[in-house]
Amino acid sequence: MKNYRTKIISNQEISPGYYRMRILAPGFGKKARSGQFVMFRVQRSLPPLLRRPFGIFRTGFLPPDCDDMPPTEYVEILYKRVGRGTTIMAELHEGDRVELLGPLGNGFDLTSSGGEKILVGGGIGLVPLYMLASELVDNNSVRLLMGGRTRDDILAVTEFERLGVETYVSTDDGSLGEEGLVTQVLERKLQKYPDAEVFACGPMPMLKAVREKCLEYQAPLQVSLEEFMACGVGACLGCVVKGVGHTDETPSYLCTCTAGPVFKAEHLDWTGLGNNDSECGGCS
Amino acid sequence: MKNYRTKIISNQEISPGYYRMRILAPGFGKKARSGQFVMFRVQRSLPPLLRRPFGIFRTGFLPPDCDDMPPTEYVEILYKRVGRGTTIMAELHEGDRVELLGPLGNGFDLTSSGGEKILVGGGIGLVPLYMLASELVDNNSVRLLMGGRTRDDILAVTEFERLGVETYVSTDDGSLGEEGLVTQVLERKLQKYPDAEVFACGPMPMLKAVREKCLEYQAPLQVSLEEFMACGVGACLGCVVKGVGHTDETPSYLCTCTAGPVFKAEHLDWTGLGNNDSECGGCS
Amino acid sequence: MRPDQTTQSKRPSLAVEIAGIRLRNPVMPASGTFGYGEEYAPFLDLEDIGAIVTKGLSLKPKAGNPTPRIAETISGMLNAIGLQNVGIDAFKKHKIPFLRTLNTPVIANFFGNTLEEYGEVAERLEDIPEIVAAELNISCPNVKQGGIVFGTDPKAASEVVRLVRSKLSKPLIVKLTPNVTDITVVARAVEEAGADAICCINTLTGMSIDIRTRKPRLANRTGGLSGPAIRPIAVRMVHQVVQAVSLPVIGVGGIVRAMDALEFLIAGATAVQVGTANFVDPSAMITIINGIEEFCIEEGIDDINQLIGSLR
Amino acid sequence: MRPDQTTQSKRPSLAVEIAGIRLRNPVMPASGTFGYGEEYAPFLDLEDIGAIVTKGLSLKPKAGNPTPRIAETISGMLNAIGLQNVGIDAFKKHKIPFLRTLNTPVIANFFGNTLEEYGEVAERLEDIPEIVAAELNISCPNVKQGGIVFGTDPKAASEVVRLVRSKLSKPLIVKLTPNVTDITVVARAVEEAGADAICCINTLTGMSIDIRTRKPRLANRTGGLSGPAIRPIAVRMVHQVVQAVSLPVIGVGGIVRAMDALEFLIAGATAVQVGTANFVDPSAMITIINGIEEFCIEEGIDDINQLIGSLR
Ligand SMILES: Cc1cc2nc3c(=O)[nH]c(=O)nc-3n(C[C@H](O)[C@H](O)[C@H](O)COP(=O)(O)OP(=O)(O)OC[C@H]3O[C@@H](n4cnc5c(N)ncnc54)[C@H](O)[C@@H]3O)c2cc1C
Ligand SMILES: Cc1cc2nc3c(=O)[nH]c(=O)nc-3n(C[C@H](O)[C@H](O)[C@H](O)COP(=O)(O)OP(=O)(O)OC[C@H]3O[C@@H](n4cnc5c(N)ncnc54)[C@H](O)[C@@H]3O)c2cc1C
Ligand SMILES: Cc1cc2nc3c(=O)[nH]c(=O)nc-3n(C[C@H](O)[C@H](O)[C@H](O)COP(=O)(O)O)c2cc1C
Ligand SMILES: Cc1cc2nc3c(=O)[nH]c(=O)nc-3n(C[C@H](O)[C@H](O)[C@H](O)COP(=O)(O)O)c2cc1C
Ligand code: FES
Ligand code: FES
Repeated sequence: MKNYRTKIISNQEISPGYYRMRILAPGFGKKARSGQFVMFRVQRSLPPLLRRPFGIFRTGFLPPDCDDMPPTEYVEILYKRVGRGTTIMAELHEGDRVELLGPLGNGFDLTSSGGEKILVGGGIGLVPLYMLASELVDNNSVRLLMGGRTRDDILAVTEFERLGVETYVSTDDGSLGEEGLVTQVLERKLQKYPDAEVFACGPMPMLKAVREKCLEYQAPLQVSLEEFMACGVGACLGCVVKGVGHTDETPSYLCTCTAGPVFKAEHLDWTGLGNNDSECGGCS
Repeated sequence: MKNYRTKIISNQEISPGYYRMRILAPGFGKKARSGQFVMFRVQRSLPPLLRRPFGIFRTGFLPPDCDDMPPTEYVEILYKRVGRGTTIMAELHEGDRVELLGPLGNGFDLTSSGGEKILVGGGIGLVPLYMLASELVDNNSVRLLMGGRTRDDILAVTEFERLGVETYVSTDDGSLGEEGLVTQVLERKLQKYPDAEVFACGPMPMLKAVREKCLEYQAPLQVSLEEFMACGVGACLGCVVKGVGHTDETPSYLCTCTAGPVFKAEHLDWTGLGNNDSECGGCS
Repeated sequence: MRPDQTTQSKRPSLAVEIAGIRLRNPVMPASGTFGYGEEYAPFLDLEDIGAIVTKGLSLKPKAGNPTPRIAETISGMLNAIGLQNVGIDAFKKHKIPFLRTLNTPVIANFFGNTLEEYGEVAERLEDIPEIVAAELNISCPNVKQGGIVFGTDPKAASEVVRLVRSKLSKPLIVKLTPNVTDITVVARAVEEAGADAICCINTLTGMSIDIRTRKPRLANRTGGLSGPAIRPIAVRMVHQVVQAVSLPVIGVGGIVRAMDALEFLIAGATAVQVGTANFVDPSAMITIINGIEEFCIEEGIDDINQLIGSLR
Repeated sequence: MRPDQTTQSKRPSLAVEIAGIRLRNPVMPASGTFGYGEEYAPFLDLEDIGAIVTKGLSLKPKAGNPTPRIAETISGMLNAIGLQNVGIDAFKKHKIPFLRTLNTPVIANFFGNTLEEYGEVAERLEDIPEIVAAELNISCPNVKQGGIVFGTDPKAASEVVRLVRSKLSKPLIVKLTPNVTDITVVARAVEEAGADAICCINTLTGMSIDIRTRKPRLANRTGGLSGPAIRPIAVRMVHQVVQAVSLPVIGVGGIVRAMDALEFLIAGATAVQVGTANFVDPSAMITIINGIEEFCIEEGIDDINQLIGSLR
């Protein structure tokens, strides 16, 4: 956990409105676990004032520029251009100076024994699942169910396949894979693999539907959540979600940035989740 | 007078910390007179919030890219990197979108008959003098006395010479031309040409010294002033200077942006000038 | 000029009414940022905006403060112009002839150095037919009451509004200062005293120091903070005032884009004023009007009045 | 760690004293933006900053407000955390052990929901030896007096300070809200009531609306505006308070860079607090301390106290 004052290695649009950025980060990989995130900022750039949280897609090494040099370690994020900060990010280039705080938060809990693992991703929600998949593939049979509105929202599937992950794609408009919701596919898989463990990340309506299915089939579920964040380190208390058993009298608020972003479904108060329907982009 | 939403044609550092920017501006030249200025802003960029005022160095045409096209008209500014706005400007490139409000203000009064014209420029203060010189050279004998702290502050002298202007350079440290203040040279010239008319632009201490000399030798003087500006069009009343005869009881405030930036020396209250010793760069 | 609203049948109506004055759209300049209108005539069609609001006028010409009068701050600016203006008589003589040629309502912002002066200016405004409404700026120090600002004391505010009301039959808009503990108290006081509409907010008092010279950046030491930086405060106060009184409210403070103006309208403002943004972009108001119209089309709103006060 | 001050002989002294507490330098975090200190331990050496200021503590744990609790604004942010905190007992049990290991003064920010609660928290703070001073936040609604905020009413402010003073022998810093007509009135009231120092400013109340959903961006509807946007207002108020009282003043509001902190020191603040900037850059305070030192060297100042209040 550290503030990297560093540089961009590359920044490319990989699908309309979606970008992949590699950032120089020596020593990052050893510390990072799947499900963790970073707080990103363009160095010395205000506005936007606050850092933006992004999941860690993967960490890796580029071959050194010359034989005697060490390889270049990077962290890779995938992001969707939605508002002011990500619009500025989309215009950055190799060599631009950025800051990265991380790795932050609690990753996925991988202590359960091997077996069937079902990863459910919605749109940009697939980000934390790639590192998860790469950690799981050796001892588990891993499936990725990937959903999106259109084919443009389906990212990085071939990279999952390259890991040996079986992938199933569904889109709302049928422009890629099966037409319909990812939960349809999930239901079939849960019927087929009753002992499966589920890991999900995506928009709140999807997470709620996934949770319903997991309750129905009694499958353990871990979800990765997104909340507005100011600090990312548990100091501002801006990013809380309600824990299970929360009442006005006996409140239980959990910081998404430190207790999460990955939570076991049974630790959350699902009734309070996703009421935050603010659209952002308004602060520019 | 118009708001040009336009593009940068080129932007180069011409001396350490000094830049020359050409901006596409069809039809600008016909309207602009020497001594006028523009209010510049990077399009859609806040911050900095306010536009920045810059003198018009010259207007001109670039040859068309292809025979059948009209030539490209541009306005050229020279600027010094001093604070937040000019630092952002220094990083702009060809094609970047900018906005230009202008031509604004009152230019030099050229109605006096031909004869000896002495132009006194201090550092970046030479900007409005180039267009002035080009308007004067046909019917007058024009001399430029150019002062600066070091050789780096002496700009565009060869361009004046190419117009046929005799130039005299002095620097505080003697690194180029004569060592000492530009007013030394001015005194010699005023002795030699008792009927000369003087035009000056530069830092306030220089302008005050120039005015003293002109009073002494009874030479008519026009000066171009810099004041903080918000609107540039006479609406905010932020840029005023005191007119001659100003008292607390019978105040006379003149807008630098509309009554100036060029004033006849005798129209100003010189005691009030230059008390604004704020260094900027503090608003970033 | 903005494309004619009558040629396309589906365009939403942007017209609003404030204290009996009909505005073609709810966007007008904030006093002191648009001169007397003519300064901006080269840059936009003055018949496209909802109204023109003049620089603050006083009985006698006012010289204003020494310079520097302005300083840029982060996402804002400080000004201490000191209400320099030509005075009501010169305004009538030199500025009205131009304004008369326009088919746009003219609102005169005014102030006095004393209670009596407020009254006298109101009397003169009553006699200028081209002025459709008066906007009373009560952010000036009340000399008699030890320099406290009229607008920060509900009693003083009430007194000056009552006096002006007695001299003026035209619609009276009262412009409130945000430098108060509870703006609703002042709003209610001026409502009771006879105001027809409320405009808020004026600038927040601020200060900026040059660390090298160790002097304030403004000759007047403090000045009024305006611009995007203050918008959340302005939106809050407009919302509070809308709840507290039954008068129409004009929202002002940090509006730069259409979406900023829409925040105020949704919060309950019947119209908005654009101030500092005019300096940044002289056609800002036109862009904002067009953006409001687009938003209405996107949201299926055919009358802007449906949007006003629609906060959930 | 910052390079040792003793190794180079020419380094200026940055040490200041506030109400008898000696700080190695005048820079500390603003309450609520630095957790209980430990959250930021991975990012900076907590022994390099002047003091640690805790999140606001109350008698019982406090749950805070529903979410969303934060929204970004132009050059600022709105927060409506609702003073969520672990409560004074859990603080003593779980947070003090870590803080005890540090050679940095710990200031406890605290509040009560009622007058009595303020007193009770003060009593407990008196008993925690690791706490060198208490910072009293009087920006909470006074339930008994119809929800007006203690800090906006000089009488209520005076009353709560007097009570707390009677329970607390440690230095007492009182933190003022900027949402008042005249901050000097409240400052004088708390001075008379026994405060040892004043901290200002807390956040300005603001609101931001999502124009698509037409709902406020914060679940609590309004929130506190902080960050660079408010700095000119904070500098002005600090300057006013410094003139009005003879207590030391801690300046806070929008400090991001060393030059921002210097504005407050020149205006007369004996120390400064850094809030929102910690979120932007977790080592912001270190950069600021180094920048202040550099400035002193450049300006030939060998003791920061020479700079404090040097406004011309
Ligand atoms: C733990 C975590 C991991 C995330 N991982 C990714 C990722 O891998 N890829 C990706 O594209 N996005 C991810 N997001 C969402 C991403 O942070 C937002 O899309 C981004 O902050 C939007 O910034 P903006 O300035 O473009 O949008 P704006 O709407 O202009 O931002 C305004 C404010 O709202 C906040 N905000 C807006 N949308 C969100 C959101 N969905 N979640 C949290 N805060 C938001 C911003 O951070 C900012 O403070 C993640 C969010 C969290 C909390
Ligand atoms: C009529 C006129 C013509 C000018 N012509 C030129 C020119 O041709 N070339 C050139 O390099 N400079 C010129 N200047 C000065 C130029 O406007 C400032 O150097 C520039 O605004 C500094 O901006 P900044 O953001 O880099 O500095 P900052 O110090 O960060 O600016 C802060 C604020 O102060 C204002 N400001 C700072 N310095 C000046 C100044 N000297 N005059 C007026 N306002 C200032 C800025 O506009 C801004 O509002 C001219 C000024 C005026 C009034
Ligand atoms: C340079 C300047 C001059 C102003 N003069 C006046 C004035 O004469 N009368 C008045 O009521 N308000 C005056 N104001 C306040 C504005 O009308 C407006 O209330 C304030 O600037 C907030 O709006 P904004 O953030 O859009 O600028 C002035 C503001 C500025 C920036
Ligand atoms: C997220 C957040 C939480 C805060 N919590 C407290 C608090 O518990 N007690 C308090 O006195 N002030 C609190 N404040 C106010 C800050 O201490 C500070 O006064 C204010 O943010 C202005 O400083 P800044 O602009 O540097 O952030 C909080 C501010 C923020 C942004
Ligand atoms: S983001 Fe600040 S506590 Fe989680
Ligand atoms: S800059 Fe606004 S009046 Fe001159």
